[in-house]
Amino acid sequence: MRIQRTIKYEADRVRGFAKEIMGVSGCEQLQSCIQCGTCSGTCPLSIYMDFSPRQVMALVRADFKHEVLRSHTVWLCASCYACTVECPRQIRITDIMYALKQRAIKEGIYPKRFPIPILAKEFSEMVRSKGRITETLLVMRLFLKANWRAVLSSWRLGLGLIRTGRFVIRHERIERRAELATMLDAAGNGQVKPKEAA
Amino acid sequence: MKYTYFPGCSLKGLGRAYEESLLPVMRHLGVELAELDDWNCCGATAYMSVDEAKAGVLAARNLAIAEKAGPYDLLTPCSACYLVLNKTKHNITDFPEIRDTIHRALRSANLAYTGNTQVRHPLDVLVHDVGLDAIKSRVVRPLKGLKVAPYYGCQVVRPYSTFDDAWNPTTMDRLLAALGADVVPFPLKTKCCGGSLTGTVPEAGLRLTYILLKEAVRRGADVIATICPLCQFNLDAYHDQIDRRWGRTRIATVYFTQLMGLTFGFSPKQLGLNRNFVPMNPLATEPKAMAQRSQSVRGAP
Amino acid sequence: MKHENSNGDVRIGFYICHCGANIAGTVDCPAVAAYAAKLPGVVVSRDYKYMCSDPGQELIQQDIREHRLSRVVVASCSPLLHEQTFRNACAAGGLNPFYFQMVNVREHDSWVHTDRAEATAKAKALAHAAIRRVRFHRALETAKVRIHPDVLVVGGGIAGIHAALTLGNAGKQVYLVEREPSIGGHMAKFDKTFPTLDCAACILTPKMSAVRSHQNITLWTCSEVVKVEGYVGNYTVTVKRKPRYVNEELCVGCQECIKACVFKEGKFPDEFNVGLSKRKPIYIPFPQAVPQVVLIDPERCIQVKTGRCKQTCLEACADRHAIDFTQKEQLVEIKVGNIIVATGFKLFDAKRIPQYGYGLYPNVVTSIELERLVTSSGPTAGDIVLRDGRTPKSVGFILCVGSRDLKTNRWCSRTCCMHSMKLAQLVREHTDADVTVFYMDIRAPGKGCEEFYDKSLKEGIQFVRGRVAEVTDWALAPEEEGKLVIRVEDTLAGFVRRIPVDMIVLAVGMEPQADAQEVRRLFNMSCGSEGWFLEKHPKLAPVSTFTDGVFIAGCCQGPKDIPDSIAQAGAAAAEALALIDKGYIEQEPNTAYIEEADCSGCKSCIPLCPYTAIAFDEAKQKATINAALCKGCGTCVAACPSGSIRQNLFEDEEIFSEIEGVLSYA
Amino acid sequence: MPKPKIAFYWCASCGGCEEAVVDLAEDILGVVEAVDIVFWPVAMDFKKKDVEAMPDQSIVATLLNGAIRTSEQEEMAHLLRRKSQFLIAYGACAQLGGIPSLANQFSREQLLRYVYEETPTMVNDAKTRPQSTFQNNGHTVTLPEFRNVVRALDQVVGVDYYIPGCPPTPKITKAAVGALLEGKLPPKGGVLAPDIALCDQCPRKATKPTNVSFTEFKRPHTTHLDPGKCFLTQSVVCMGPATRGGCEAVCTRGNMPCSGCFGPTSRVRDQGAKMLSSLCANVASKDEGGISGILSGIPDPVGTFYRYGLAKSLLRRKVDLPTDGDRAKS
Amino acid sequence: MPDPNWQPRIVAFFCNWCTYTAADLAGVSRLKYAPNVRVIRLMCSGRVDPQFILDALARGADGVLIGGCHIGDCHYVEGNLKTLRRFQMLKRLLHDLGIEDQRVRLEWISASEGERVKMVINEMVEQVRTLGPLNLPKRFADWDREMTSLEESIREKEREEAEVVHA
Repeated sequence: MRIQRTIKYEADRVRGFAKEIMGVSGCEQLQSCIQCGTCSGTCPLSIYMDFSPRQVMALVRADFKHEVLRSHTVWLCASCYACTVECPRQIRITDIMYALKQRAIKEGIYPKRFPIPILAKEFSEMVRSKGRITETLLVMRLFLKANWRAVLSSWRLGLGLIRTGRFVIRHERIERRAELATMLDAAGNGQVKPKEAA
Repeated sequence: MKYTYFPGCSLKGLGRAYEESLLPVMRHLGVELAELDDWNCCGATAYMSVDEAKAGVLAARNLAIAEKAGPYDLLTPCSACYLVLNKTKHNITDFPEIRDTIHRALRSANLAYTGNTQVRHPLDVLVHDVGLDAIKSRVVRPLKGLKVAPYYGCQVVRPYSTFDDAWNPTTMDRLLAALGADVVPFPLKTKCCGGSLTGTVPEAGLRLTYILLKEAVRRGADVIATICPLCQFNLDAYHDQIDRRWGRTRIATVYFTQLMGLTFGFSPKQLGLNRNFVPMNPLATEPKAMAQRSQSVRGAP
Repeated sequence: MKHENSNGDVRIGFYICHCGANIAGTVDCPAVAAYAAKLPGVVVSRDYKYMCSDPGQELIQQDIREHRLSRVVVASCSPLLHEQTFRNACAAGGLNPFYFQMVNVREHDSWVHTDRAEATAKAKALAHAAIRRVRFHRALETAKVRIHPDVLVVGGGIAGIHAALTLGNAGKQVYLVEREPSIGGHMAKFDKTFPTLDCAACILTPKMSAVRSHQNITLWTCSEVVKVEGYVGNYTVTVKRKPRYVNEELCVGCQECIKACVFKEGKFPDEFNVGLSKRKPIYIPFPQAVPQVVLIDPERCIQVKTGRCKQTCLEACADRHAIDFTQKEQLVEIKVGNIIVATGFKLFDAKRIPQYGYGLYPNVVTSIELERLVTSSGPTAGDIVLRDGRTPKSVGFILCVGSRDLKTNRWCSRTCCMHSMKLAQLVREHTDADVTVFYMDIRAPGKGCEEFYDKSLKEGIQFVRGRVAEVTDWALAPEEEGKLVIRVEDTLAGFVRRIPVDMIVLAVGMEPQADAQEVRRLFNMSCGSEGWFLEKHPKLAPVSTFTDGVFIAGCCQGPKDIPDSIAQAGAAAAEALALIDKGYIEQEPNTAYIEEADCSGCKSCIPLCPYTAIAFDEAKQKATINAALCKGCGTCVAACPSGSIRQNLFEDEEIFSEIEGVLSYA
Repeated sequence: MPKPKIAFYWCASCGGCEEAVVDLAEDILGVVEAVDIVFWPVAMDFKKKDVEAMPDQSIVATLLNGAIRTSEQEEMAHLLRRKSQFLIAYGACAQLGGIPSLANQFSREQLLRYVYEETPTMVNDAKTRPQSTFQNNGHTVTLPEFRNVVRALDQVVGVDYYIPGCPPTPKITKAAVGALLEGKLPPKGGVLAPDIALCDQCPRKATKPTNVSFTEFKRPHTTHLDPGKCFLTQSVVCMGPATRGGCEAVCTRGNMPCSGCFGPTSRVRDQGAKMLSSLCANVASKDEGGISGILSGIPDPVGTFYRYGLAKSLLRRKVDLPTDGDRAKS
Repeated sequence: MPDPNWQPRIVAFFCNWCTYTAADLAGVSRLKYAPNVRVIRLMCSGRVDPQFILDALARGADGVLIGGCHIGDCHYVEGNLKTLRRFQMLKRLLHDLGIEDQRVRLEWISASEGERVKMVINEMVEQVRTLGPLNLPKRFADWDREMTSLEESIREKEREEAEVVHA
């Protein structure tokens, strides 16, 4: 058994991180979290998380940026919004999870085990170039990039899709792709700006 | 009754059976659907993880085009699309920074969105606009004796739904009852199916699917009715893996529109029922067999 | 303008209070004083740390004497807080107190603005307005109004009972009006009370009987106040007395009629036992009810509804003739000087949180239902049982149901922690069930409460810190089969748990009564945003309302436990007594008056007065105002088309000069 | 001892005030007897230069009627002010702006365009408008400047007394002249009429009950006016309660409601606001829709409440009108 | 040219029992709002004489806010109803006299609605800011300028005459 020191020092905090997250539109309510645990209790995936959603809220509020961005929790969020609806303080927990995912992807910090960030990136690239998603092609690319073994284990699923006529191999695309590209560029450089730039 | 129709990527791919059943059912009920011109990906969950602003722009482009198409509500069958489009609509009103970004992007393409177009789910439209009586009057082969577990999933009822309760929605229950089905009380009706985690983190995602399937079987359901293409896929496509991990829980999962189509007299094939991995009990799809079945149910002690 | 020049030369003293840093932190007080010093008429202008302190008031008195001040202006907090303080200081200095004007630079300025320059500019303008205005002030006298010594207490819960007894014991005549057929309120339903675990009935019943037998208390049950007119000292109240179809004077409470009723068994949900037992159409609310008089439920009684019953009850009552089917609703008018409103609270409806399965799973009960189960006089004679009769082996208490939740009620209901711990201890006492309490925070600040928490822990009650996400009946593990499963994050342990139990008790919170808004209107009170009746000041006037002579006590003002309710009831009674024993009340001299020579007798003002204070003098052909009836709203003043009605303290010139003053931007 | 010199002048008004002087009838002889009229353009042939030639303050009193709308009127007001010991605003127009000041709801440009181009009876294809100077047969002819704003007299020059009315009644005129001649004048700035509202003298006063509230408003031409009942009880707006008395209720005696020409009492700064306040407070309805329904019976609040007093009301004029009517938008 | 330093000036008439108390509550709750509103306390909104509103505007207010108890809650039974009735007509009158609707506002704010005081004041300040200055004293001066020019010319003429006499 490996024994680890778990104490946190002030230097472990990244000052301003909480403020930055709470500055994202819709996330300001985090200030009034009372750590009741409804989010974790209601979350269907909290049973797999290293930090429960409630703990993530506490970590964010205390500026423990590295701990949060390295945790599995944000990648296990399936966006079912149960926590957001149930929270007695009306904290938009799902949106906070999105804000954390965006930061993790931007900073390149995420657990290598989970291909979700890769999925997200592949997804956005496909949308950018084609305007639409062709799910089967997206999944293929994901498997190619992330996990060869998964392809092998999923071959039966693929065959099934082909059998039921659901395996699409031609890209779905929109006509005015240039228009869409202009719009995405006009939206700016990515992150929604926090309200108070520190 | 006329609506602009936003299929979303899934209904052209893995969820094509949803479209295949939705369109004839709506036409049969006299509802006119005009597919949105040059629609694009809604922005979806995956995109939000990368860039929420751009996801909003994607959604807003669709909303703007829909608004241009006329004063019709935007019919959005896919739960994820329904959520993202509604969320964007809310964000535009609630958050000035998001509004500014989106308006800037729309302007760059000479588009505009004033917030007039409403985003509606087919379930909402069928129950509230078309009405259960009108639907009932079209039923020629009621689902007598068929035990259906209504499964709504998460994103249609949370958190932006305007037409049903987030905890205990009942619209589909009432619709299925109008089709003559036995609606099984299904307390997991809004629990998460695992979403994309079934593919990316199967040990977690598939367990959620498994719990749903197991509970539906335990409650004696013959079939699960769903309103979301991803839910349908998860509940339908992973039985092999689930069987391997936790034991056999075979049950078919179909779109509620497919069940409607059956009662209206469409053939299973017309409704895309042939696309299922786990086929729906053939008894239920055969009118004659169904009649027998309902008799046997009645005769049961 | 008659009054414009009547005051001649005035010598104004101006004072601005720092209020520590409360004002001085945002407003540059010396700068305001310097500005005021230059305004016409100002002979003294000072800033001072605490004007309301004794030295502050002394400063004013000294200046009045030394500088022959004829007017005083103080810029400090809200006049609603300290106007009287400074008026008294003026009077002590030998100046008519109404030569004083107050400027609110705290609540309306320093506390609500952040920019020092802007806040200072605003303070200057407000000061300027007051300095202009005070020039027109006149010496006024306060009028005295006699106080009617009788008191109305509305609501017969523990707060109302205690207030009525306190006043009755002081020799005052009290009307206690209760809409239910018995007094006792929620407390009468409790088995024991925390933290002492003494029996609720044992301490409440004697008080209830005392009310009934008290010579100074008139008790009206089945009654509601429907109209309140008048003002402090002189209220006229109309009470609706609903028929109970039993003559209270004649009934001796033998209950033979109940036995004789054509319904052989109880058939209708018993309100007192929150539906856990059944009663007949003729019934007594509960064994200790006061008055000990049966009543007939007109919705259920065959005779009342159809007139075609055998009326076996009449026979049973025999020659006492207490049962009277001809009773009709009555309206009674009473005169009182003060009113104490103690209308209590309503329990949160647990069905509003469907996740907890109340109404869906029979063994999910509310705290008040468990309270009735555990009471020896209750429907199960004190046995805690599941719906199927079994004794539970495990019980979970979910706290904060309908409390501290923005989706339902945001406030803490204050008693649920202790109430649940009490019930948990009683469950342990009556059964050997495992008890787990699910809480967000344990709030046990009352006297003896922390000790009670400690006792609960020592008795082996489990405490899990986490707000329960849901209660389900679907099992994921063998031990969960046939049980109710609580899903919760054990936030102290740091993981999600599923805990199967036999019975779940929902500690439902308190809400304002459903008709709180109507009651508020009836008595001319305010409600806070949450719907509780609003006290005049949260600290300084906790049982007073904005209407003089109307006091509040108990849970209608906000959630509280029994000791606090009684304390408030006592305080409200004391406030009423203070007024009664003084015998009169001094009225703010802000009445309207008519300059007789100016009035053309157009009669436009007369229908506008809600107090019929304005009458038409046929002999003089002029309108006249009865100062004793005038409440000083000024509506007629604004309406007099020829400017012939004026208002003390709010003269036209005073307000016009204030307008000019606030628009001065220095 | 020389007789006191008196002057009369007529500015923006209908001429009724001049008529009112004549209405003194035989009493005018007494006046003429007692005074020396040095200037009265409507009746006697004196010229401006005659006045200019008089020493300052040589006229004891000038009774000036009419509002001030043109440069000429302003000039004469200034001249007469200089030459008179007492300048008396005679009649509603001089005192309050009068009916001419209802024009303060429109810009100069709107007025000129309407009068010279758009009036149905106007034939003016060339759209000619009065010019302040033009050449005629080698002569330069001048016309006074038409001002942007109509003003009461005291908004131009200092005024010593006011004689109210449209027109002032012979009785108050006589009383004022009498007081003047006898030197029994009140302090300067006063209105030479009783400081009590009209109802005091109205014969219908007794017919008004003490509980009048309005469920509708009618206009005089839409209803049969009962000659014996208070107009307000007949739902007809009567400005009497807000109007200074002294006229002996000539209108209400003639079965027409008071329209307010005597102006407010000394205790009121804005006659219209006060009447509005009194009238509306007594509207019967308790909901917004009902209230506005009842109030719709008063279609023109400015014309109703400020018929004679717009220039002297607190706002004086429609506030968003341009000052320079020729250049700015109308 | 609008003055860049211009700030809206708003005079408020609050009734003692509800809105003034609510403003006190806003203070006690340390809510922050725009400093442009100056409050005059009256016992009831029914005391608000329309003259006060016109006078405030004429003296330079850019807006006037009246606060009373909610309908049905008046401390004096129906004082606020009388205010409402007057206000309806006054709005029409002001409209006819060229004053924008948003400049004069009637709000019902109960003693417990401190938040609402803040919201209403901030909203009104912003609306009035959008409308720009009303500044009637300046407009009155502008209107009077055409007169003073005449006075000046008269004085000029007198001076000339005096000089002629001298000469």
